[in-house]
Amino acid sequence: MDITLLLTSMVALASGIPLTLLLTFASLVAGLVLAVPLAFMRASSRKWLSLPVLAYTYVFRGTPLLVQLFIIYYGLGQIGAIRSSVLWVLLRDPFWCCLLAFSLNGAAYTTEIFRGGIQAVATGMIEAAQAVGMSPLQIKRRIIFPIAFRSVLPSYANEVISLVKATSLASTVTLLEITGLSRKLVSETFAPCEIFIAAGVLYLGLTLLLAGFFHVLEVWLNGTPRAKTYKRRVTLQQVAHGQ
Amino acid sequence: MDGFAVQFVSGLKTTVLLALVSGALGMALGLLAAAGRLSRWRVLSRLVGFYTTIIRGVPELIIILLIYFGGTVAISAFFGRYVEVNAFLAGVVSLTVVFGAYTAEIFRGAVLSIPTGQIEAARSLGLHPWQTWLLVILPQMLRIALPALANQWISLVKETSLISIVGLTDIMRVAAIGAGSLRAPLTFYLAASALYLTLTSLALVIFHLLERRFAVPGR
Amino acid sequence: MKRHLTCALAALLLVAGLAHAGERTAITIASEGASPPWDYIDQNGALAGFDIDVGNELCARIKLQCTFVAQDWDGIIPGLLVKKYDAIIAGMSITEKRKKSIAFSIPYAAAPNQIVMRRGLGLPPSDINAKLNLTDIDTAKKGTIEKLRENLKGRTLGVLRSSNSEAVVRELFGDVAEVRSYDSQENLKLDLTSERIDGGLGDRLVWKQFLDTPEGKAVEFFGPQLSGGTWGPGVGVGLRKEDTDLADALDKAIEASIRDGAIGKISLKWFGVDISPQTGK
Amino acid sequence: MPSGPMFQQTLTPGIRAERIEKRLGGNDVLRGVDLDVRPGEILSILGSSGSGKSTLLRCLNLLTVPDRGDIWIHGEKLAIRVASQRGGQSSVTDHRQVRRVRASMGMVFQSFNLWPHKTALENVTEGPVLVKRIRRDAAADLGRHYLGKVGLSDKADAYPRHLSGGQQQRVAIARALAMEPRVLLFDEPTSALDPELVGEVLRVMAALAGEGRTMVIVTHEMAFAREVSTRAAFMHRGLIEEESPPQEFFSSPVSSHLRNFLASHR
Repeated sequence: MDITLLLTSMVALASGIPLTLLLTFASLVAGLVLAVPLAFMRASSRKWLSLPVLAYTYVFRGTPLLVQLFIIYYGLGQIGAIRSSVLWVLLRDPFWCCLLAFSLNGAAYTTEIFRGGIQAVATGMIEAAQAVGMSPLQIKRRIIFPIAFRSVLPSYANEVISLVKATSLASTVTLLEITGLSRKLVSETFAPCEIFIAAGVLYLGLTLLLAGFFHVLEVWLNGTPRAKTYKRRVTLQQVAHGQ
Repeated sequence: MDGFAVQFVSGLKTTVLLALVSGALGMALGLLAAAGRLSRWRVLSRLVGFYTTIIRGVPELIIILLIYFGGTVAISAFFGRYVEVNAFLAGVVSLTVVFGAYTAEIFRGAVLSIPTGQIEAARSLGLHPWQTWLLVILPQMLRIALPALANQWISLVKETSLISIVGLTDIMRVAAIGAGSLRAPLTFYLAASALYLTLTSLALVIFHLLERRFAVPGR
Repeated sequence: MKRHLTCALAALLLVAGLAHAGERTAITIASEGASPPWDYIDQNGALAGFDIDVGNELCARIKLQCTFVAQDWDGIIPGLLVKKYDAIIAGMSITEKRKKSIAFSIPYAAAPNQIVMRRGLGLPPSDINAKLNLTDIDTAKKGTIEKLRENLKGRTLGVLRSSNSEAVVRELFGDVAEVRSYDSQENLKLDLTSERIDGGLGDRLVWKQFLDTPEGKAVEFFGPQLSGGTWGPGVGVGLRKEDTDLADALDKAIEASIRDGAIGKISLKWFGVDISPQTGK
Repeated sequence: MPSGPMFQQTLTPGIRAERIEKRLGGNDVLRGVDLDVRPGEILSILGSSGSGKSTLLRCLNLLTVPDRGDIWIHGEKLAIRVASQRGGQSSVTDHRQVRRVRASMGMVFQSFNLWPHKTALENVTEGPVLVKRIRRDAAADLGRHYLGKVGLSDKADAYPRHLSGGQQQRVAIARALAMEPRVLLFDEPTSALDPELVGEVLRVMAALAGEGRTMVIVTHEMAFAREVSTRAAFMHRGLIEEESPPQEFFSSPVSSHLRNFLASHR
């Protein structure tokens, strides 16, 4: 193991961090925008609303992201109609293809995570909002979503970290983010050990940083752990009184 | 496309074999790691903690590339002669390492969610610690872990596709070869999707049956 | 326990292999089997192609029984080093980097590389039959390269990852053109036809086959045929450094078969052109 | 369809419910209940569990939509699409009307139902801001006023998880009051509380009763009902079986069921 090479390649690979982060956050935002309404549809008791969303999440969660990326990148590029349409301006660029694939894939997972959170919101919270006369949209926006979001925050944090890792697949469609740069570097130096370890260290740094951020966010939104135990005691009391 | 049907069948076999071998090994590794993580021996617990944190924080693709390309170099240096790490072996090793890290966390969580009273009850019956583990903790833990395990297995099936990047002729690679040589990427990748979807659905069904079979009444 | 046994067995095999080095009767040759028409796997699952025919021709001349095995590109040099086989005939360029670990015969083919570009980019006409050897670049060659650089400015070029072409493109055009690396030549071609990239650099003969397909019609050769430099003097047989006897025998056989036109004939059969090295004639 | 005399009734303020029927989970929970609450009246509804008293209360602001029957709130008839003969759910047809009516009736729940992600003050101001479109700063003043009224001025910025059960229920009452409703509905407001916390909630409710507010209270607190209400109703198996001023209700009950009920809750 050549430590000097490891360190110098870390510096070289660091120039891929902005693209990795850009891919991550852009797909994160797009995925979230997509997932929130879909999650409400998925949680709906109306079959014609929930079933199409289920089909979408089932297919995107049941197939590898790599295949999805290749369908979007190579598959759509094959269709003449798409190549001659306005869409091609975006799909021509590997970055937008990745963004599309990661957003759609991430949204499928996020939808299911939020659906769980939405369905777990106690009916009492919703009834209390109905009782003051809030509209269904107000209830979703101000009551259900904030409560659901807090309860699914740990799962959502995992999903965000998965997304960071998923961006490494962008290297398969020629993008030079951290993984792409490291593969390029390996083909120039023939030192796979040092370079891939350097890449791994960078990713680990990013994921740990994000995990830390979400931990802080969780504490901030859900209160201190001490408050949590108190909350549990209250719910126990409620149960003990036999609802 | 006819010739590719045969190739898809062999690719399917490779994918399934890869998933089953690395899944079985990974679960064994995960069990050991969970036991190590929960052990009173601090150093061991820390080490396992490092392992799971690092593996879960690094993209699978990097781990695969490292083991495939780096593994050859490292192992060869170790044995003082060339040892070939083929794509299948690299795939098994890397997916085992990854699967082990995730299942270790699942098993650990499951063990921790078993009420301590149960363990105390087993102790008070005079069971040996290992008997307690085998008879009380393990069966319950597996049951609790089942839903999360199902998810992890489905992830594993999908992750096998990454091994195609280092040249394993699995479903994904057959699709890539077909996509290139017949210039029909959409057809071939959609076919690959269908195969993967079938596999993950199958895994889902199996785990549903298992869950029903081992359901804990009242839980 | 088992590992010890394997090690012992491997050691035994090694010794056995060494014992045969002087007076061999048969050799095993590795080829990639994935780069038609150089070498590929035919419908019967057997290796075929230019490399295989050349291999058989050479074996006949040095009077050795030869068997072909297929081996993925990534492991083809390591496999030779551990004596899984004795030679590589797989369209492998003789490069300085490879020479650090293995030995080469004299070149049995001189396969040029060439840039292809999509039609309709408004590029000036170029002499695609001119040849440019990148070894020992003089002022005249420098001028040609400079002109290429001008024309490729702002274009996107695709190359096979870890290939010599990638190294050349990055070295010569990396600062003026965008370079994209592909895992396979096929994906590169897909992106060429879908117009994601403007062109690429690679084996001229592989391009030629592609240009003859309907999809390849939209693509044309551009600029001179490139050789030398990173690619080295041409394509040779890869050998272990210690097998000097085999190298000597093969060198003689190659020289003879170039001179009497045997390789030229095989080349015409597979490529439609004679790519036997000029120096041999 | 309302006939002539009922049309007259609709002009009077207060709550009127006629022939309310509701089937839930295969049981006839309400079997044609009539209910009348006049302004300023404090009606306690008592009855053993499963008698339908909570369901009746929830029907009044349509948290539960009755299968049959009519409801007038402050003289306005609620638009309900009645369930078809072959089952199915009854549903609300005029959603705006329902929201308007709900805003005019504060409801306090057994399990408080405070929104956990909002402070006590935010719980109180959320309704006025979103539903009544009151400006945030004005709503905050309003919220503080009502928190003061339930004795929790100092807990404005506390989150529900930091409050005791009794404090949470008082915040819930302030939340209902902040909408400045014409009627207050209480659904067993003290049932989920530890015994030592019941008193503080009942004291707040008694103070509200003293202000002459219209209140409908479903409760098990006999002493409280006797002391505070202007009228008490006893529900038994989906019907109101006896209804009278509290003195009569508790001292000389007519129905044998009520007598048994009172005896068992002594």
